[in-house]
Amino acid sequence: MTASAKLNLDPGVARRARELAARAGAPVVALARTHTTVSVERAVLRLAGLTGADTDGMPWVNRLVDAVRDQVGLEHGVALPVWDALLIGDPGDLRTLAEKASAGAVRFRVPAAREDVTRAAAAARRAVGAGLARIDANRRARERLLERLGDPPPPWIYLIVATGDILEDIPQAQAAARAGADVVAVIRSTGQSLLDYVPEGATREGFAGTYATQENFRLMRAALDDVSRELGRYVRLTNYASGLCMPEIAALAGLEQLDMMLNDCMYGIIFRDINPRRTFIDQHFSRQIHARAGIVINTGEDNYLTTADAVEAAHTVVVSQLLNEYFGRAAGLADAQLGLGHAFEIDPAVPDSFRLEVAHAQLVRELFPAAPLKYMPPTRHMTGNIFAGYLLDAFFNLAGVLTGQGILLVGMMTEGIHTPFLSDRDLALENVRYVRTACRGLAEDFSPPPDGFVATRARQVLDEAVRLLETVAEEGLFAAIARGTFAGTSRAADGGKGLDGVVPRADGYRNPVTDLLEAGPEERW
Amino acid sequence: MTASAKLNLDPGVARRARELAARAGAPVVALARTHTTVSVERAVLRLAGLTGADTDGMPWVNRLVDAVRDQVGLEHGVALPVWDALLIGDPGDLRTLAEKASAGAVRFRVPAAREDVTRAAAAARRAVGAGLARIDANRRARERLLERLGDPPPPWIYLIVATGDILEDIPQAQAAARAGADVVAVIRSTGQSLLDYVPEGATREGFAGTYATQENFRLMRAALDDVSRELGRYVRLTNYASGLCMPEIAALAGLEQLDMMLNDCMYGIIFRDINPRRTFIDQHFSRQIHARAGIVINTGEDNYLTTADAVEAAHTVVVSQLLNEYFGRAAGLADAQLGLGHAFEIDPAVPDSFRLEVAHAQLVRELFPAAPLKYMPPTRHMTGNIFAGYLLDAFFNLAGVLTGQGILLVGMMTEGIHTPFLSDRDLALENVRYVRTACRGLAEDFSPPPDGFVATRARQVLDEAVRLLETVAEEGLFAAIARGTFAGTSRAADGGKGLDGVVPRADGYRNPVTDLLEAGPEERW
Amino acid sequence: MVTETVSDEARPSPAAQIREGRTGEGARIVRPYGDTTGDGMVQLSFTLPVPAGTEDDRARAEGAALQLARAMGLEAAMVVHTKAIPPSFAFFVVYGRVRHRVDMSRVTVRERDYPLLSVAEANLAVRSTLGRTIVLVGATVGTDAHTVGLDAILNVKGFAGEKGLEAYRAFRVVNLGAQVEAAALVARAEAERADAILVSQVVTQRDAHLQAVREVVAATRTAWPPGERPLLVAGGPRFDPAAVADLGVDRVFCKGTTPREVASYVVSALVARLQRTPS
Amino acid sequence: MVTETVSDEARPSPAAQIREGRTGEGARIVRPYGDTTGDGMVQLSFTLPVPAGTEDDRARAEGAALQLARAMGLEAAMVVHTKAIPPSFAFFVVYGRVRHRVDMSRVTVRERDYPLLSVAEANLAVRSTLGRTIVLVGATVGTDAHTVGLDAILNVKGFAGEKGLEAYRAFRVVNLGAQVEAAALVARAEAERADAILVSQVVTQRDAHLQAVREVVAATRTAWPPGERPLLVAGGPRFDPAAVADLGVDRVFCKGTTPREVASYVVSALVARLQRTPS
Ligand code: B12
Ligand code: B12
Ligand SMILES: Cc1ncc(COP(=O)(O)O)c(C=O)c1O
Ligand SMILES: Cc1ncc(COP(=O)(O)O)c(C=O)c1O
Repeated sequence: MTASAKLNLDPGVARRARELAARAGAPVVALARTHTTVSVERAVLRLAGLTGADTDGMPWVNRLVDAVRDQVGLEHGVALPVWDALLIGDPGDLRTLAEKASAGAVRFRVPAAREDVTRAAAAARRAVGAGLARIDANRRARERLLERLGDPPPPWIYLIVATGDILEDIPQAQAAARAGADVVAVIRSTGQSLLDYVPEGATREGFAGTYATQENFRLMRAALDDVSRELGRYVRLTNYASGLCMPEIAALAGLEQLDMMLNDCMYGIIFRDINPRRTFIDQHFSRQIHARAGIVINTGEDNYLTTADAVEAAHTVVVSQLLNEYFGRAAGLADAQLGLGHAFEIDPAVPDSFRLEVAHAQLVRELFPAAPLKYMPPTRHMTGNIFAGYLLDAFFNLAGVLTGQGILLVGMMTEGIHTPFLSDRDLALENVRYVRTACRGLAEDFSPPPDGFVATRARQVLDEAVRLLETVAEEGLFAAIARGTFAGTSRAADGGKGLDGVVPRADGYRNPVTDLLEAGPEERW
Repeated sequence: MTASAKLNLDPGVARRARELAARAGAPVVALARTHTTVSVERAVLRLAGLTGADTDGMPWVNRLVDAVRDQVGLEHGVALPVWDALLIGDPGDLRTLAEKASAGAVRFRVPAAREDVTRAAAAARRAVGAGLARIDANRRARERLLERLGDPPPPWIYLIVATGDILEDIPQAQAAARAGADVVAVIRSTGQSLLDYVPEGATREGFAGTYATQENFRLMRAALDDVSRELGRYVRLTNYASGLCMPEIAALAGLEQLDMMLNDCMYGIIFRDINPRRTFIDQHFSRQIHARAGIVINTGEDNYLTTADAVEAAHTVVVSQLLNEYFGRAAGLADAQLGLGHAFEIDPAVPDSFRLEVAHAQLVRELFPAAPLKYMPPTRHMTGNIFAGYLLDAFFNLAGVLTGQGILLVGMMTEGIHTPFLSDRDLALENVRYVRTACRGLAEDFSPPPDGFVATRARQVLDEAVRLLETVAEEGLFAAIARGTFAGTSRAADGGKGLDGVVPRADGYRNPVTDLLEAGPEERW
Repeated sequence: MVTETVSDEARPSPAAQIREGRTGEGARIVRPYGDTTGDGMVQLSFTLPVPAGTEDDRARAEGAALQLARAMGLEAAMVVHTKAIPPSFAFFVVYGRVRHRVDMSRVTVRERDYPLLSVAEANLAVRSTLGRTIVLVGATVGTDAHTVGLDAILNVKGFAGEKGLEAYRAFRVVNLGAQVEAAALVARAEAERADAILVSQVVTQRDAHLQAVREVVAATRTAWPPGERPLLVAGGPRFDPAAVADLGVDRVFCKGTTPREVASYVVSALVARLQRTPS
Repeated sequence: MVTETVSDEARPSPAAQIREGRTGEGARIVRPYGDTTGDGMVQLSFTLPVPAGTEDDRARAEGAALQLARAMGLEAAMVVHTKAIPPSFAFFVVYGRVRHRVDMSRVTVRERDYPLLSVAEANLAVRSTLGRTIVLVGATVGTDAHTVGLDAILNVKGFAGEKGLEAYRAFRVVNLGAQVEAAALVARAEAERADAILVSQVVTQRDAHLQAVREVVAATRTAWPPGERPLLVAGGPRFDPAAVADLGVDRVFCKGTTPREVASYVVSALVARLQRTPS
């Protein structure tokens, strides 16, 4: 995924941009390291193996965390009170404890005595260690498979399914894989991101997407395993670690061997009105899990261009990518796990629109040479004219090939109309396949002159990004978000949903998962 | 229409190719200068103003030429006997003479006495001079309009209409013009090329095209004049000077102010099985008319690639272009009148197909820098998949823009199905419009490395062309055609239709049209 | 060969020569047009859940496609493209002539039943008839998170060169954004004493938009006595304007709506209400 | 939210979990499939000869498009795209659900009624039953100039990896090329004592292909007494295989025909004739 430099970028400018991103991001990372959230704590329980839901469909992890919080608060984390209770109460498993606790039949305490703490912490570590072991095993299984089957050459073909019914999604995903998809993403139902719990079981009634549940993950991964065997190549599965349950979904993704997760540091804030603090804390934890699981994250800068103008706001994409890179690295993600997002969203009526797109795409390619960039297709300017849509998607594919993008989310000619039909996807793949075959190597002939239109535009966008980063570093990221810097949408630091799920860590806070994660994969329980 | 050189072609190789083409072509030009055909002679009468047909629909020009031929042969041309008869018989006009002659009521002779000859020749010259004057007037009218309205930037958008009914063609042509067509071509009915006469009147029942008749020409030019006025830009009209009546249709095109004519030196031979001698004689005369009328010819090399493989036979296109150039110049055409044809016909399943297309297109562009190349869209690999078709057409458009082609015949997504619907054409124009707007200037970024894939391929094709030309120059063009050199189709010099219409010129042969044409536009009657 | 001679006058406009009604201008009965008046040509594409991988399967699949085309009224239908989508689907492209005719006199177009007002006219009308500011409360309800359409109508910035409703002095706009529950929207409308409630819905899969609007309608029923609830307007790209009655709202706006249309409608409707109920 | 719990065993194949017939395998009644079994979604496009330049015209035009969609059996049809084509046409893209169902048991596929022979088998069959070379005369008749399809079947080079009929020892092929008049083809067939006449037709505008084939049929009627004329085979991309009887030929071949199919048919049909007429 290395790109030959064609734009004559000044390395000094890129360095300066990264320094500024670090200045803007550092206080946020500090915040994440000193706070926890209800979902982080539920993720701990999930990694310890607590599954299932009560008869109302409310997961036991929610019941248990709520019970702990009610009685002793979450400042010390959920692990100490829970494993303390398991050790001192009836010997029983987590599920029994959760059932009893939600019936009000358990008294929790934060163990105070050093040995009680040590005992509870050790038990907790053992418990979540099993979860991490499963994540590690999944990672190794994936790596072994990839070693044997090899990886497709970039750009990888990324397709979505979005029927709302896992049992319709499955044959569609398999059809997509057979038709050439390297990555299949199952889009989520509209409501899920604002649910403060992860639904259970296989689901068949989502709107414009299917719920992210552990069971759905399992079913789809198994279906793709079948088709991977059939095809002799490994088909990756993607879902969304996003919304109020970002940490838990990251954990479930690791447990069920998902391969990529949508996971942005600001998407929930801007597009779901989730509280900024909540989001930044959750994203940090979820990225630690992703790092361990070998999952490639996909960031969401493309979305900005659906509400802001793709030419005017081009530099905001770059600023956000630099922030996502900073936060990702801070959480332990390798550059090869940073599927930074961007998009082909310029109004096709704009003169030179294709050259502008290519300038932007090449800029991002050269700024992040080791990242498997995720390039998103036109959406905003897709109308009901399916022929025009098919055409625009072809030029998106061409821009992807010409600038060496890592992941190509395949555009649908019916983007302006409905979630994809089976045939839309098949036609979209034919489109990519033609472009990849006919134009492979065309990048060799693409040499924008150093002071030509393309290189000049790329440098201009980078300069604008640096100027914006200067302001953000100055005023702070929360202020910048409140000012509507991204996607033309402003969000206050204390507004939005889910702030009540944020808890400052007390001195004795213990999180066996972060403990193990930060110790690195070598240290075992 | 100048192209910056990107391929590092060796000018010596190009020079050698032209020398060889001249060697292969010279004997053919000599043949054309020493022979006439029934259609050449009929064209003389048409320029002298003889129109109309008898009650069977057989044009008077055919009746009169046949009568002359029956009585005195055509070795001396039709002009001397006809104007001699007009001068010595009842004073009457050509039409009356034709009527009488076809009733057997005229005795023709070839005037022998010097003064009879001079008188008849002068009268003939006066008569055809009026026709040439009308052609000149049309040419000036076009030039004046273009001076005032300007010319669109290349590539010009060239669209076909093909309903078979002139009254359906007209609104479709106007719709096409309004939607952005720079050139409209009226496709001919399947049967016409083998008719040894030009039908009369407005026609409404062609198959897959409309008959080329003087009246249809007039109606369509008037319709385009209307729409040109409406749009404030000059919309060009194209038809076919091809088949057994090539010379006459060329004359009618000049008389009705057509702007471009399909006119190839070998198309009729290969694709209509018309006799090679007949074709070469007719094409020479028709090109003399086109030269005078300021008409741009379109040659037909694209057709080869519908029967021969576009990669393997790429060099045959170049060979044919060099021959068309030689014959065109020999007939007085300026380089700016040489719309040399080529096409985007490589199987889209071939790896690198787009780069191969671009290599071919750029080669032709650099070999003929002053010619307004006519680039033809994919046809052969267009299937019933209209989406795939729309995509392939887009890449054709892109290749056109990237390599600076002069005329882009706009491809239809339904090429594999039916002659174009109104909506097919409209969608096709949207396709071109997007590519032209989005990618204008992209040629700046297109720099194939000197020893890269594209440049190497281009040089290879040119080398193959030179090698083939060596054989053709050696064996002679007639032998080469008989060997199946072009389009994988072999045609014998004495085979095919229309050989009986070829007549060697006698010593006293007079043709007032060629006399005037060869004297140049300065000399007037 | 049949030819038809048209008189050889000096270039008359060919338009004049085209038979009356050829291109359908003013025609009452029209048919689809491929390249000839009345040819009835249409293009179809669809997928059937049938395999088409083998020669036999493909033949059966195409037979099925033709059966469907026939049921839709196509004559001389041609399956011009068949693509097997493993394991057991097939995609088709079909061309053919439809028998059906369209009777233009039976096309009923909902004419705009309110005058289109300029910003100044709207402001004036409100001041002179209602004598106070109109309160508008808008939201994308349910789980739908799309706000661009709602904002296009409400935000000052507006849409298609027209200012949004916030820019009208006559309106006070409360824009609640997206993913608002129906109950919350109605509660806020009550609290703000809203004159009109504006609901946006963009996601339509499984008729999500209809369901969401119906929830708002139900919530208004409990909040206000019949006839007293605020004006209820729904908008989004895929509403059927004819569904107003069925949905239980006062008006529906579709794709391409501009702020001015909405402002004009709201003002006219509220003025009409005032005149109806002499409160 | 409705969820359905599927038992949590170690990764069973999801295919097994898909309800019988969901994807239509083995289903007797199928409907078009957009993204959900039975949703009936189809895509349509067509042009109507009506103006759509102004807002009002456009509304009327879309009403007309919907009327047509309804006539075709579409429910909840949406006009997703309208493009005015001046002066008085409009192009539409429409999506909707069709009511119609396809009954797979009513799909009649013409099964191949002759065995597919290899070159050697065909040669052997001819030698052993007829004991002589079969004479084939082929042409593209009328004004149609397309020869690629005819040559694909006849020339040695062949098509789709199969050799053409000239490559069979059992056949003597006379390929007359294109633009041959029906009478000339029949005259040549008589002169060559042809066993079969092969006619290619590619241009179909205004049913040119049908007309041309009918001319050949008529010419054979005058040339041979009933029952004695050579086998008559027509081919081209747009023939309807069901039209055999209507056209008066023995067999029709369509898009994608391979030489081997033609050879096999000709051999089988001629052998069958021989057995029928003990000449
Ligand atoms: C921008 C966009 C987004 C942005 C939204 C940003 C934002 N803040 O709004 C982002 C990227 C976040 C997004 C997310 C999703 N999107 Co979205 N998105 C689009 C997109 C590209 C453009 C929509 C748009 O902005 N149009 C422009 C506005 C101006 O038009 P409009 O909405 O039609 O509004 C006009 C009229 O309808 C009317 N109107 C609208 N509302 C109202 C209200 C009133 C009161 C009135 C009077 C008039 C009115 O006036 C407006 C001006 O004319 C479309 C595809 C497309 N090209 O249309 C998909 C699309 C709408 N999205 C879709 C989907 C499925 C989603 C997701 C659910 C996917 C997922 N599962 O993750 C998520 C949303 C999750 C959720 N909870 O809803 C689908 C909907 C499919 C369907 N028909 O059901 C579409 C069609 C894409 C597709 N083909 O799959 N999306
Ligand atoms: C190549 C081609 C040409 C070449 C032909 C060269 C040649 N020597 O044949 C050239 C460039 C000369 C040409 C000219 C024209 N063409 Co053309 N041409 C095509 C093209 C691109 C491909 C056709 C082809 O070769 N297909 C490949 C062969 C192998 O397939 P096939 O013909 O279907 O044959 C197979 C079967 O049908 C079957 N078969 C065919 N014949 C027979 C016979 C027998 C006995 C049997 C058993 C089987 C059989 O077996 C074959 C193998 O599977 C098509 C567009 C397309 N993509 O299809 C247009 C197309 C066929 N042409 C078309 C037209 C209109 C013309 C012109 C009339 C245009 C004009 N007015 O100038 C002229 C011809 C003038 C005339 N007098 O006919 C139209 C026909 C429209 C219609 N449906 O009526 C098409 C569809 C293009 C379009 N969309 O407008 N054409
Ligand atoms: C980065 C990112 N996260 C999440 C989502 C999905 O939204 P939701 O969280 O509402 O399912 C998207 C949608 O495109 C996205 O780009
Ligand atoms: C150079 C040339 N001449 C003529 C024709 C038309 O054929 P016909 O002469 O049969 O009308 C074509 C068709 O594409 C062509 O390319």
